[in-house]
Formats: sequence, C-alpha cells, structure tokens
Amino acid sequence: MAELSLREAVARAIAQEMRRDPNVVFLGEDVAAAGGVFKTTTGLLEEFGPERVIDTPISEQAILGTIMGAAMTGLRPIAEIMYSDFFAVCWDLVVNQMAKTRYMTNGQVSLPLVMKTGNGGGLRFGAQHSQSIENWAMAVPGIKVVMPSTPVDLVGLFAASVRDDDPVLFLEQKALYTVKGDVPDGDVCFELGKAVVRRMGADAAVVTIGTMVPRALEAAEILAKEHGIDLTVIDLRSLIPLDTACILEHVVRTGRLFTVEENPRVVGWGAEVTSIVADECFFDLDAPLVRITTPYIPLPSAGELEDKTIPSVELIVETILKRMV
Amino acid sequence: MAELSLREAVARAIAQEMRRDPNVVFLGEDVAAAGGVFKTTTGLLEEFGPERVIDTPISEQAILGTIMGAAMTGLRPIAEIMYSDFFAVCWDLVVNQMAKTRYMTNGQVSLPLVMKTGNGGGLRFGAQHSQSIENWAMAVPGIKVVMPSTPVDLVGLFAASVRDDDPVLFLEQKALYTVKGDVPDGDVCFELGKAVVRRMGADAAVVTIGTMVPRALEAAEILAKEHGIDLTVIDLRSLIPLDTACILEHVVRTGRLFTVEENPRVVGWGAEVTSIVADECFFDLDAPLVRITTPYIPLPSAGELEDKTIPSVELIVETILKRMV
Amino acid sequence: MTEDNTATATVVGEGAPQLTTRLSLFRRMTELRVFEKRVYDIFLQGLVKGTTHLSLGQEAIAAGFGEAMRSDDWTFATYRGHAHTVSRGVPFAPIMAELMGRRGGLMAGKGGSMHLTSVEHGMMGSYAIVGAHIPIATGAAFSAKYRKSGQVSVCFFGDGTTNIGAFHEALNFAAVWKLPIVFVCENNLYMEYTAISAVTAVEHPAADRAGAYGLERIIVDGNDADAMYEIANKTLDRARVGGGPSLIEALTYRHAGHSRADPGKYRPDEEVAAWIAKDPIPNYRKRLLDAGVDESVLDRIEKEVAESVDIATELAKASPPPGEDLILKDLWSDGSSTWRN
Amino acid sequence: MTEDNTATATVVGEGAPQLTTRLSLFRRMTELRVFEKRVYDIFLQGLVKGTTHLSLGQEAIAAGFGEAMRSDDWTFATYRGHAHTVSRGVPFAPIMAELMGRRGGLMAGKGGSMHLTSVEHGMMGSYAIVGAHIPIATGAAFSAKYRKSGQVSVCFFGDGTTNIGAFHEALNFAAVWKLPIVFVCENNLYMEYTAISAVTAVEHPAADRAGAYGLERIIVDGNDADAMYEIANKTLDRARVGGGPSLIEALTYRHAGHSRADPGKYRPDEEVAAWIAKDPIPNYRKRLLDAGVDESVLDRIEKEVAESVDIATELAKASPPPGEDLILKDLWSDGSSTWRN
Ligand SMILES: Cc1ncc(C[n+]2csc(CCOP(=O)(O)OP(=O)(O)O)c2C)c(N)n1
Ligand SMILES: Cc1ncc(C[n+]2csc(CCOP(=O)(O)OP(=O)(O)O)c2C)c(N)n1
Ligand SMILES: [Mg+2]
Ligand SMILES: [Mg+2]
Repeated sequence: MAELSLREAVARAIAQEMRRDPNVVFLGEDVAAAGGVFKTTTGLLEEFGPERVIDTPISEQAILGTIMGAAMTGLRPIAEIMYSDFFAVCWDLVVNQMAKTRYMTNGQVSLPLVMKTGNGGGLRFGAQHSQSIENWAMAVPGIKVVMPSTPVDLVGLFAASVRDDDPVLFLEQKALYTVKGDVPDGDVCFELGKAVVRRMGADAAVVTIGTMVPRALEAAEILAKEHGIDLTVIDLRSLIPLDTACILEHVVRTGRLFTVEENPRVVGWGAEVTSIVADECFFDLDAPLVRITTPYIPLPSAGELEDKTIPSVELIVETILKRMV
Repeated sequence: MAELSLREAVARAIAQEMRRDPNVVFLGEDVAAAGGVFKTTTGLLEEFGPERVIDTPISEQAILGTIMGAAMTGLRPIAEIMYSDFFAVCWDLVVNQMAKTRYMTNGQVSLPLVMKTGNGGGLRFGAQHSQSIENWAMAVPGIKVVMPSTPVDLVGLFAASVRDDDPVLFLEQKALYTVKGDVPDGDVCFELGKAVVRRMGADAAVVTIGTMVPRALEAAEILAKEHGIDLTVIDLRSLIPLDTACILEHVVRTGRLFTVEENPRVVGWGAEVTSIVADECFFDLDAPLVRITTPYIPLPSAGELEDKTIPSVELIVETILKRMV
Repeated sequence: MTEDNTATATVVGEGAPQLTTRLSLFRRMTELRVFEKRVYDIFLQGLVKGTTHLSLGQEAIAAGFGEAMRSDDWTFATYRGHAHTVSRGVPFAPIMAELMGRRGGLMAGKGGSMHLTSVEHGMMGSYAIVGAHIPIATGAAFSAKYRKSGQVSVCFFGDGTTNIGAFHEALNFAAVWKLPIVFVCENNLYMEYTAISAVTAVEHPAADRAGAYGLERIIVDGNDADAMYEIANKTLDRARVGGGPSLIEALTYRHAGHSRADPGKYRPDEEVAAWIAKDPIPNYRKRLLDAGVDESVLDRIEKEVAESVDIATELAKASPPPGEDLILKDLWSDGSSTWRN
Repeated sequence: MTEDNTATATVVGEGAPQLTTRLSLFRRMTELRVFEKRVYDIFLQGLVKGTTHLSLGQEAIAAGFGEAMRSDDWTFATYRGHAHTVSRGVPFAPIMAELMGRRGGLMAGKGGSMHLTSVEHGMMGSYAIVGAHIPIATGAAFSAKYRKSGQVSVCFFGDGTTNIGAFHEALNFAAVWKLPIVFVCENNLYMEYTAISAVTAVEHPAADRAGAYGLERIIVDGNDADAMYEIANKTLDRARVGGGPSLIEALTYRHAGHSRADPGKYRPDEEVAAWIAKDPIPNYRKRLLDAGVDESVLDRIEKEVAESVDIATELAKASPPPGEDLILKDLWSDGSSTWRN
C-alpha cells in the first residue's frame, strides 16, 4: 500500500502494465525524457527504455494512426494526447477509424489500445486547453470512455483499459492530479462499466464522474448537515460502458435524479442519463430531472470567471436546494 | 415560383446570396468545374467565375482555415466539406477555432461563414460516408446547426445562414437531395431557430428534423388512419438555435414526447430535447419520454442492413404504437 | 538524395524479371482487369449499390507489388482497393459479394466496397477517408520493427492524398524511426474530377515532397509491370533490412471515371487516348510475345481468369442478403454492441 | 529554387537599415525584453495564473517584422505571442492585465495569455493549438488578394509546428493561389521539452520543406534584427506585388523554459551558454555603438521603456477582476450566448 497522488498513479499504472506485457508500448509528446508535461510519466523511459517509451513529434494524427496500426498487428499500445482538446486535430483517427474498423470488417480487426489524455478545466488554461470531451467520444459508437476520480481507480481502470481488446479513451482530470489516495501494492485491475456509490442517501440520486465527484460529495455533506437533505452520490467511473442498472436502482429508490457534469450542457452525458431515466423509470419519478452543468460557453480563462463557470460545490448545493422543494 | 429538388435548391440558394453580396465566395473540393460531387453546385462557376467559386485540394483543414481567416477579415465565405464525416479531419478548426474565437477575444472577431456538407445515411455508402454529425457540433458552444427538410427551407435557411454573423454548420441530408418542392422567385430568407409544426395532432408531440421529417409524417398518417392516433410533428429546422418554446408548447398540450433522429442514440440531440422536457414540463407529462434513433453502431453498408438501422417509417409506427399504450 | 526535378532517381526496367514472374505479373493484371470489368457490368445491372471505385488502367502497380510482397507483409489501401485486395490473393467471390452487400461478402456486407479487408491475406483494410490510412500503415510498420518480424507495410494512395495533413505527419514519423514501410502514390493525374496539377504547388505531388522527409525522389512508370515489380523489390528489401521507408510516385491513369458511373468527361479526349495507348495490359502482352512467349500461354491465362471470374460472379449472386442478426454484432471484442447494462 | 542543403538562399544583413530604423528596432527589442521579464516577475509573484510562454531571446524576429509591416497588415501568432502583440503596437497595460485575468485585459480576461488578440492593431490572434493558425492566416491572405487590398498576412510559429498536418495543407494552399502571406518559422531548436532534431526527418524543419511547396529555401539569423528586418521587407514586398508566399526559417533560441516556471533543464549547459552569447539585444546594442550611436541615446531608450513597463504594471494591477456579468456574453454576434428560446 502506498499513498499516491492521481498524478503519480498514472506512471504506477503504466509501469504495472508494461511490466506485465512486453507488447505494451507508450508514445506521446514529451512523455519520455521529460516525463510528461503534467509529470505523470516520470521514470518510465528509465525503466523501459526508448524502444517502449517514445517521444514523438507534434503530429497527433500520426500518433493515433501509429497506435491503431500497431494494435491491429499485435501490440497493445498506449498513446498520450497531451490535452484532450487536441483530439480535435486527430478526431478522424478516433471516430472514423478506430471506432468503426472492427464493425466494418465484421470482426476481423481488434484494436486493443488506450488513448490517455489530460481532460477538463479549472487550471486557468483558457478555452483551448480546458475542455471536457467525454461526450464527443460517446457520440460515436465504438470507443470506451473511462474517467477515474481517485488514484486507486486510476490504476485499476487504467489496467482494465490496457487489457481490454477495444479502443479506450482514458480521461485524466487535470484538476484532480493533486488528489491523494492509497493504492495497494501488487496487481490492481478493476472492471470497466461498474459505477460506485460513494455516498448512500434516501432523498435523491446524484450521478456524476471525474472532477465533479469530490464536489458532489462535498455538496452532499453540506446539504445533509445544513439542510437535512440526504443524497446518494454515484461515481460512474466509465461512460461507455455505462452502469445504467446502478443509476436506475438509485433513481427508483429515491424518486429523483440530479446529474453533475463539466460539459457545457448541450448533449452532454447528463442528457443521456436523464433521457434513459425519463424513459425507463418514468413512473417512479417524483420530480423533474435536473442537470447541473457548465453553461453553453467556451471556458473563460480568468480565475474569477472560470470558477463561476464549471459547477462548483456552491452551485451544486444551491441548485439541489432550489429543486428539492 | 419554381419546382426544385433539394439538390437544385442548393445552387439556387448559393447563387441568390452571391448575387446579393460580392463578399460571398465559395470553395470546396470539386465544387466549381464539376459542379459538386452531388451535383448541387452546377452553374456557379459559370456565373460567378473562378475568383469566387474555387476548386480546392483535398485539404479540409486548409479549407476551413481559409474561410475562417477570410471571414475575420471582411468576407462572408461558404465552404463545402463534401461528406459530413470528413469534418473529423478538420474538427479543430470548427470546435477550437471558429466556435471559440469571438468569445475568447471578448467579441473582437466576427466569423460570418457557412460550412455546408452532405450529411446522413441511406445511400449505402458505409460507415465513413453516412454519419449524422449534428450532435457533434451541438456539443461545442459557438456553432449554429441548421438542417432543412424541404427545398424552400433549404433556400430560406441557407440565406439566413449566409447573412448570419456567426459560424453556421449547414447540413444537407443526402437522402433528401431528390425531394422536390416549390421555391418562390425573388429573395427567400427565413429566420434561424424557428421550428415548424408540419402536422397538428392531440395525442403526442413528435420532434424531428431532416431526413426523419418525411418519415415521421408518413408514420403519423399511418397511425392516424390505422390506429386513430393523432400526432403533432415538429420539424426543428435548426438545432442551434433550438426552438424550445415550440417543443414545450406541444409537449405540454399533448402530454407526450417522441423524438425521431438519425444519430446513433447516445448523446444525440434527442437526449437534449428529452432532458429539457424532463426538467421543464415534468408535471405536464403523461408518459415516459421516448427516443427513436439509430442504434449505437456504425452504419453498415449493405442495403438490407442500413434500412434496418436508420429509423424507418415502420420503426416509428411500431415504437409509437407500443409506447402509446 | 537526388533533388533535381528533371531526373528520375530510379532507373527501372533494366534487368527484366524471370519468365515465370512475368507470366505471374501478366496473370495478376489480367485478373484485376477482368474482375473490375465485371464489377462495372454488375454495377450497371444495379447489383452493386452505393459506390465503387475501379483501378482499370492502374493494374501494373497492384500487380507488381502483389508479386513482390512476402505473404506476411501488409497492404493498406483506399476506397479504390479492389485491385490491391485481389492482388493479395483474396478470392474474387467474397469481394464481389461484399460489393453486392451479401452475407458471403468479405465483411458480410457490413463494410462495403470502400472498406475491403482480409486480415488473413495481409490485406489490412481499405480506408475511405483520404489519407487516414497513411498513419495507420505507419503504425503497422512500427509494430514490425518493434517485434523484429521482418514484415513490411505497404501503403497505397492517390496523388490527391498528398495534400492532406495526415500524409505529412506520417511520412515524417516513418522517416524519423526508419520504419519498414513503402508509401506508394498512384498518380493518376486526377482527384475526383479535378486535376491534381490545378491544386498542387509542385509538379510531382509525391516525389517532389520526398526531400521534405529526407527520402529519395522516386518516379516510376506505373503502367509498366516489370518496372513496378523491380521498384517494389528494391523498396521492400530496403525496408526489410532496416533501411527505412521509401516514397514511390507511380505515374498512371484510370481508364474509367472516379467512381460509379462517372464518365470522366472532365478529361481531354486526347489525354485519355494517349493513356489508353499506354494501357499496361496489352503492352505487357506484347512485350511477352516479343520476348518469345507463345501466344497460347497468354490465351490460356486469359481464359482461366475469365472462367474464375464467371464462377465467382455466380457464387456472389447466389449469396443471400446479410441478415438482420448481424446488425448489432461485432462493435466490441466480445461480439456485441452493448454499451450499457 | 535553391535546394542545396548546405547553402542559405538568402544572404542577409548586407545593406544595413537607416539609423532611425535601427534605433526603432533597438527600442522594439528592448520593449519586448523588459516587458517579458516583468511578466516573468509577476508570474513568480503569483499574479499570473494559468500559463505563460515567453519569447526572451527571440525578440529580433518580432521586432524586425513589427518594424517592416504596414499598419494594416495582419499578424497571426501562437500562445508564445506576447512579443508579436507588443510589436504591433498594442499597449503593455491591457496585455499585462489579460495575463493577470483582469477586466482591463485585452480580452477582459476571457482569453488569457495564450490568446492575445487586438484586431484594431492587426494582431489577429494568438492560437494555442499548434498549427491551427497557419490555415487561418492563409484565409486572411486569401481575403487580401480577393479584395485587392495590398495587405499581407504574417504567420509566426515554431519549429515543432512544421510536423503537424495543418502546416502542410496551408503551405500548399497558399502556394497554389500565390497568396500574400509570409510564414515565419521561429526555430528555437525545441518544442516543449524535446529537441526538434530528435523527431524531424530533416535538419531544417521549415527550410528543408520549402521545396515541397515550390518555395524558396530561406534560412536567416533570427537573432539579428537587421537581418530580420531585411528579410521581412523582402518577403512582404514579394507578397504585396503578387509574388506569393514565402517561408522563412529564423534560427533562434529561447532563453527561458517553454512555459511558466520550466527551468529548461533538458538543454545542455554549453548550448544555453552559446546562445546567451548570441543574445540579440546586447549584440545589437554593441553594433549600434560600433556604428557610432551615442550610448546616451540607447540608455534613454532603455530608461523610457522601463518606465512605461512600470506604469503599465501598476495600471494592470489596479484593474479589477472581470466580473461575472461577462461570463454569458459574446458567444454570438448579438452579444449573447443564448442557444434556445
Ligand atoms: C478527407 C477526405 N476528403 C475528401 C474525400 C472525398 N474523396 C474521395 S476520393 C477523392 C479523390 C482522391 O484523389 P486521389 O488521392 O488522387 O486518389 P484516386 O481517387 O485518384 O485514386 C476525394 C476528394 C474523402 N474521402 N476524404
Ligand atoms: C495540436 C497541439 N499539440 C500539442 C500542443 C502542446 N504544445 C504546445 S506548445 C508545444 C511545442 C511547440 O513547439 P514549437 O512549434 O517549436 O514552438 P515554440 O513553443 O518553441 O515556440 C506543444 C507540443 C498543442 N498546443 N497543440
Ligand atoms: Mg488520383
Ligand atoms: Mg520551438
């Protein structure tokens, strides 16, 4: 057992998988000698050498094409796309190639690969370095979408992603890199598609993921202490596959749903969860289904503005208070 | 007044705007000499000359970059991206640049530009030439998303898009190119963000757009004639801006909502509409909110498979029948 | 590195291949020609829906590489991929059935004409987004190098494809790591309906860019099967021994239009006529006759090929539609398309 | 077209500019240096959140172009855009306030350090996605040509940016239509923390690719303000008279790290020392003294610049936070962010 930051958990997870399987290779911009711009991959070059841990040019299409071609010919590659916003320059490889190739070839081609990336806002990096792209990927069938909120989940879900035979988009929330937690020694590997109930409560189900998990939990504590509202908080951990059973169970039990997400509202994953609930347990509902999201704007850069944009503990508390009446 | 196919309406619309405003230019692959691969732009080169109607190399990033740079320096350019699937190779220009620049610059930069493209399935072109990308664009604040279902709407909404000072993604449904309808002579220009009620009925509101409009209308006739179910069918015409008032009015009146969309279900625009309804008129609802969509798969190529994949008249009839009980 | 625009770095066609090889090249080209003519026929009969892109006139390129490649080498092709698929030994019938959207198709009708793939034959896919497969083919080469397998990745694409970003990124990548890959630009002078010369800053869209990646400038007569075979061997060998990538520009012409029923009217008549005169197949036939091959040998090859295309056509036509049971299958490795519980 | 790798096509620094011009170049470089050192100071004081990318050491490039450009020409820059912004005449205070996230910022705090824009000054934006602005700058050039306005678009980017697809697409586009644009690659030998030489197939990432677009191969000493001014004039003139685009590779070095508090430790000490010795500003100072300029003139410039940076710093610090009222504004041209009724 070791206490690690989420940042440190990344190198721990990659190293675990590279030790286990010589077919795992890792490439990206500044990931090797420099140990990554977020310092998440320090030490990997030293342990695994330049054949397996590779600094690339600024060529995101080539990076993703390379891991796709490598995956279809026997490797299990991992690529880093530095900031998730940069997926826009190589989106074709993700949505038209990786997502569709197994299906189009009637199952001939396997693509066991992981794309890891720094996702989300909160660091005052401005609109082109702060986006949450989980719903971009959900919109295209064929990509698994994983987002851990704790160091141990990062390791366990990363291992599961590497061992999965399908392409996985693995989202590291930049705002969570400093979060600490215990990670057991030895092989850590979880299952994709299993949500975790982080808090049990009778009054409403709050469904969330990533950076919003600690905020929703903090809001729940405030609401419990100050207002006697007792919330269930569900950490989805992956969006594809989605643990709908867990969501429905707790919505049915509590009669109410709030989603809390970083996406700028329109067609976010919260809309998908809400729509599933509105269709599949309509008659168990006591109240409107409420989404708490970033507004429909690019993220502003200044601290004051960014803090009022991404859902905060205060916004979650306020919204739930207002809508629980 | 002339009867035009939707295909012919495209050149009619572009010509109207190019005649009106010398700052309108048009570029894309094979759009000039060949008149477009869908034969939608025939005659434009002849009328407006090679300075204004331009064949480009296969360089979608350069095409979109060019119209963005031209728009910020005084022109009102139109670009064709041949198939909407190809937006994946130039997505950065759309989502990181066009969508964000006005906001990031505190309003300094205007981007009056239109990206037109052939969208949607039904032509047996396979998974990389048949996608519906309207929800891709909705996920990123700052792009208007327009999709006409009739020739006159195509002209009126296209004119509105060209005259709009913001970037517009203009989706031409390939499956509708042969649809015919009357288009008045003279200047035709509509307003973005206004839905049209194509059929009035008391039993449920069916919200749809594009290729699904004629299918929903046909399904509504069958349901009326054979099952006495009387539907309201709303053609949204644009997704951003979204005519929520129209949707809510008819959902409140009928107590029920069905969405019919070509997107592969997950985080489609139907989820957004459903979520708005589930939040804002929950207490007026009589029944679960139902989305009719393509399943979560890439589009298969063979005719038999494609026809069973994109929502058909039969699927709409069946689903509504089953869910109206 | 030769960077003189007027010279062609690689002198080809000097040492003619063995006779057996030449007969095989002739057979391969004949197969491609007869097969694709049949595809065009059944397209006109309405049996092929959607689209189809023929390589009529460009056969020498696929044939030359098909002959030279090792059976475990990899081919990456475009929507214009019939020839490369046949050339890797994939039987006619499943290809034809795929074009017709039948269950017996190479991908059971799920992929269609633009995505022909047969991993078993090293045919690693046909890609319909211009340029997308160039980085993917580069990844296969990365894997061959990493696993020291001696395999080579061969990536075919058109002249128009050299102007898209993915081309540039992949070429640099491959060159930096000296990956075992051969990039083959089939310069047929046109993109869809627009001439490459109208939209490209250099005369030779691939060869004039080789220097940008530190590569040799290679232009070859893409209508000469012997020349293609020779350059294929040379570049495959180079890749296999660690010499890194090559970029070949093969000059050729498509006899038919870009796709489907495109009559190709945007091309001047004289240009078309001049290239028809350079048709790789009758010219090669003549070359073989001149080299002393008995005409009956060539006739027999033609007859055998025609028969096997006939049989394949009937097989494909007899194949049933794919069946709805396939629709929700094989999105994921567990065979399902389930994304939620 | 010169394609000999060993020669530099453009001999620069021959005819020295006028004295007034040289004093202006000195003032510009001094402004950039003093301003950015101040930015670094306030960054360390915690007044600048997020990130910041300095051009310390690269000032001669922005200064040379700033001096040569017409006031209605356009600049497109990257996240490393302070120098180019100042160089177009944008006052210090709003730039500094933007970095500090204040209401008085150039974009009222909504854009931040990586997106400095002042349309009024022809500073058409700083772009934080590597390569994205190259096609956009090309579009501005398209517009200048279409409107026959005589304006030139100037696009600055780094060495690492030459390996991304957008670079390739835009260069070809600009060359095909002979657009009035100057592409300026500031080759500072490094991307973020990785040397460009480690990941690029050619020695000169921009110049060695000029031929791929039919362009002249131009390498220039990016630490020599006179040379930069000369090449700026030459290429701007060429663009203005319809001679089409130019691609310049300016050799330089950043004194500080890539961004924020990066100490730049991945670079060998001797390399850093050698380039510090080539610091464009003290060397240019010396050159002016050698040319007979009285030291007091230079001292006065330095003093004036220092004072105005001091004043700007205080102004910026005095600016309030942006205020929540801005959050939902200016997504659309109607001033709102409303997407539904
Ligand atoms: C990214 C992208 N842009 C455009 C297209 C449409 N398209 C398909 S083939 C083609 C022409 C390709 O020309 P070339 O590379 O010369 O290949 P050829 O068809 O001549 O073999 C175009 C523009 C596409 N499929 N993908
Ligand atoms: C598409 C994309 N990939 C990666 C990055 C991250 N990134 C920002 S700056 C940079 C290095 C750029 O190097 P160079 O072009 O040499 O410019 P310099 O910073 O040296 O001025 C990288 C990789 C990015 N912003 N955009
Ligand atoms: Mg071609
Ligand atoms: Mg650099």
